[in-house]
Amino acid sequence: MAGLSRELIALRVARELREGMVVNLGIGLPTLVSSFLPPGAEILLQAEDGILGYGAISEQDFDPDLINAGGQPVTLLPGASFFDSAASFAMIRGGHVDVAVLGGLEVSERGDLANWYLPERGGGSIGGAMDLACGARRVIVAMTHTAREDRPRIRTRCAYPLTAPACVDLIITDLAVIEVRPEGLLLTEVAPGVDAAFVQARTEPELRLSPDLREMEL
Amino acid sequence: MAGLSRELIALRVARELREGMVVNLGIGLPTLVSSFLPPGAEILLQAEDGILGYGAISEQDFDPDLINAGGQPVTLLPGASFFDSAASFAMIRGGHVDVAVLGGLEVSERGDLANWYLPERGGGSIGGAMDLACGARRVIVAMTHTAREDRPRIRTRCAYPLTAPACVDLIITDLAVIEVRPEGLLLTEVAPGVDAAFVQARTEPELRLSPDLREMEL
Amino acid sequence: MIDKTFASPDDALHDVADGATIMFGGFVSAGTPSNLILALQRRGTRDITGIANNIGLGDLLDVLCEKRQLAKFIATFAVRASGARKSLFEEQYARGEVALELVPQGTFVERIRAAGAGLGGVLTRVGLGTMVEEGKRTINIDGADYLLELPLRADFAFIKAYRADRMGNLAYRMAGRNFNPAMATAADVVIAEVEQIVEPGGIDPESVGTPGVYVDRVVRCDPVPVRWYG
Amino acid sequence: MIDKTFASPDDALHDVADGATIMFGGFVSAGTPSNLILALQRRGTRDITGIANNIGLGDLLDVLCEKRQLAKFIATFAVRASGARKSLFEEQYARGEVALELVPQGTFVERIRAAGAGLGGVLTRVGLGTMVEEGKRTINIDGADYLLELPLRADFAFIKAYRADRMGNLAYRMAGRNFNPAMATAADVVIAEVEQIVEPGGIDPESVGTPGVYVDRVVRCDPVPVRWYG
Repeated sequence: MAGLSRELIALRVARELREGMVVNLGIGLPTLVSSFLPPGAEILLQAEDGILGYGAISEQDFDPDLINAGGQPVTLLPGASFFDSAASFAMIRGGHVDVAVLGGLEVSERGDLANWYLPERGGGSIGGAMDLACGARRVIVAMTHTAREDRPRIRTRCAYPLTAPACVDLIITDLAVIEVRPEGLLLTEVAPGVDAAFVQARTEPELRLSPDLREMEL
Repeated sequence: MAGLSRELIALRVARELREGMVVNLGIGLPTLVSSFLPPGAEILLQAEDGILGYGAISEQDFDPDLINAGGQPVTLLPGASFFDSAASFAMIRGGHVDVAVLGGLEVSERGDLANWYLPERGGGSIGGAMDLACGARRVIVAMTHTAREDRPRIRTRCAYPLTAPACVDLIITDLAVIEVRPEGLLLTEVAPGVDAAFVQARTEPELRLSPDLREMEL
Repeated sequence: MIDKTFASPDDALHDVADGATIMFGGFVSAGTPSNLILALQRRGTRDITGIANNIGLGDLLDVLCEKRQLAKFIATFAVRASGARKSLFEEQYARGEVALELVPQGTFVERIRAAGAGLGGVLTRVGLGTMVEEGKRTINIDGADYLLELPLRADFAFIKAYRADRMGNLAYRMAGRNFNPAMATAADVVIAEVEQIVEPGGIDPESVGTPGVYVDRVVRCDPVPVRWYG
Repeated sequence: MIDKTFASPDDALHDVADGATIMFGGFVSAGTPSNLILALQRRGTRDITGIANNIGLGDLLDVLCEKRQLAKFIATFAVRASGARKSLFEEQYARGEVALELVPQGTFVERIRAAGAGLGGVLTRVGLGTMVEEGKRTINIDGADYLLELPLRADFAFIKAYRADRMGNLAYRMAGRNFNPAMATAADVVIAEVEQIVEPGGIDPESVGTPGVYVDRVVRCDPVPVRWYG
């Protein structure tokens, strides 16, 4: 089957990150990005529970007071800091986080994001998703391109309840990299073995093709 | 001349304070209260610049980072803490300061306070006075009973710009102790050598006399 | 002498009555007042309105569902979109036995802070254009809309810190801060579970995370072991 | 490698242009960025809108009046009701040469915090029924009026901390915190004067008062001696 693994999606997301950036990684797929950060670059990972500058997920020692927002034990890098939730969300809401990488259920062509509530299960939780979607300077959604039965997750309008309207800047899926532009969605990269028509067939709104359309470098 | 010295006013104010109370002392006369705290009682002095639990004013070593809100060097007591201005005023505005002792230019019969602006000099500054007047659970005004030429400071209405309306609970002057009650001003104590008529003659609104009216114990 | 220490969690909860609104500090496993939660379960208090970031995610709060002590919960994370496992809370919520108000996490803590800081409310863009805006006032400033979010207070706050003194000063440890400092400012009675009690001065004044003025009761407990919530 | 250190205050101020809005941390003598203020005086920048708790009270800011660098000041304490001494600022204000906006101190820091925290405004009762309410919107909630106070931002914030690392993490000392942490969140360019620079990790993560994300430039300076402002 065509398309990137979750790990390769995370790797492609990591390519968007540069030294000095403050980055928040959402629960689930985005968490994997921490394993693919450019080596040697000082990128500051922010966790909603009040850490700036955490490092790898720690598989060994579990300290209940040293976890990321998904509850996973993490390590600390030199220059890390702790703060309370009011300060953490002042940082997020106030535009001091450069990049939020969020999971997605649906993204609309104008960049609306739905990622917190599954009506068919009657369940969902907000957590920090709305604050991150509104507050981060750049929002990258990392998700599989389609849901079950090839149902497109990139929609003309989201059917699911929104996390925030018009908040997404970049969509990175197992099939493609798509920028959300004022004039619509721009397909800039396709996964190896996939072409634009294949991506379009699995995307509800029309994609414009970048003049620089290319295969993802992984 | 009848009436208490500034130090004796401060002493009488200090009698209002009990163990465990959090107390903010305004600039000027109220600052003197710190010299008359009941010995052995743990009273927590709060300074707007971000200290809870400071002690005596230090005449010797001057550390520019260890000052009260008037800029005077202070000492620390065991159990003190430091915090920033946002936290300091959250404490004040949020009702966590038990008593604020403020200076006054005028107090009205319904407890309006004017203490920040002198129109005849065209000058004045707010500082933390409005926050303290609004936020402290109990506001004690410590001032001389009259201004120059025996002009009453306790007025039917304040002529000077207000610090906050209906905020004063107790007025302690060189002549008297007066409670601000919903039904008006209640004279509860007079200074040694002073009687109710003497106080009333120097007070604009009518004072009701407490059935327990007595001479101040100093 | 100010002395806010209590002998046991059960003593510290002596006046928590049915129908109480209770805030619980903690973020998943970090800074969670587990001993106070277990004491609340033992006490059997009913019709509780709980306020916490999360329930049923490595936080022990789910034990309050065992005997249906919760009437309502205000949280940011309580029901999972994925159905991998179900907490007791999720089951009771699905059956309509407990009410749930979901709040964005930043709005949640800001509402608590507003209550503690004596603010009448705060304006935020978070939640605009979503289900969160339902029933809320919108205020327009210079052409931009904001939601008016109101203060959130409680009768009690159960919080967790690492160290305390008898005056109620608290020091936190790492990500154990989270909602604890804000909740300490926003409840009528604040009860802190700590691992150590030291003499006043034993906490560096620079390191006090919650000044004693906010804390009513302090109780020393061994931490309840928790597993990685993975 | 992230390196935010600058060689001198003058270097750190290289792009401060005429007409800039500048916040200055500090409360009287505590936590005042004196070296940055002196560098701003040397630079001769004009038409400045200054934002600081106080001016002319043991804070060195009065030097900016020597060559009339200030067009406007936003402060809580700037003009004394008593006329014992007069600062240059007071003299220029009395002559109408500089504008002044006085703000209650708690509202002042809350407006700065709101700007840094991405809030559209906050509601407070402080200032109701006083001159402070003039020109402001009043919002009624359940029968109680509140003033709507709007965020306060700046182009630059000049702040003072005790210790920094090259990543911009700051640790404060005693009452030197005051407005510095809030101002660090609310300006486009944040310049911190510190007494020590250490390697990353040299500040305990528990003791970071301002995380490096907020700080753009760090410059080590010997503190300017100040006298007791009595």
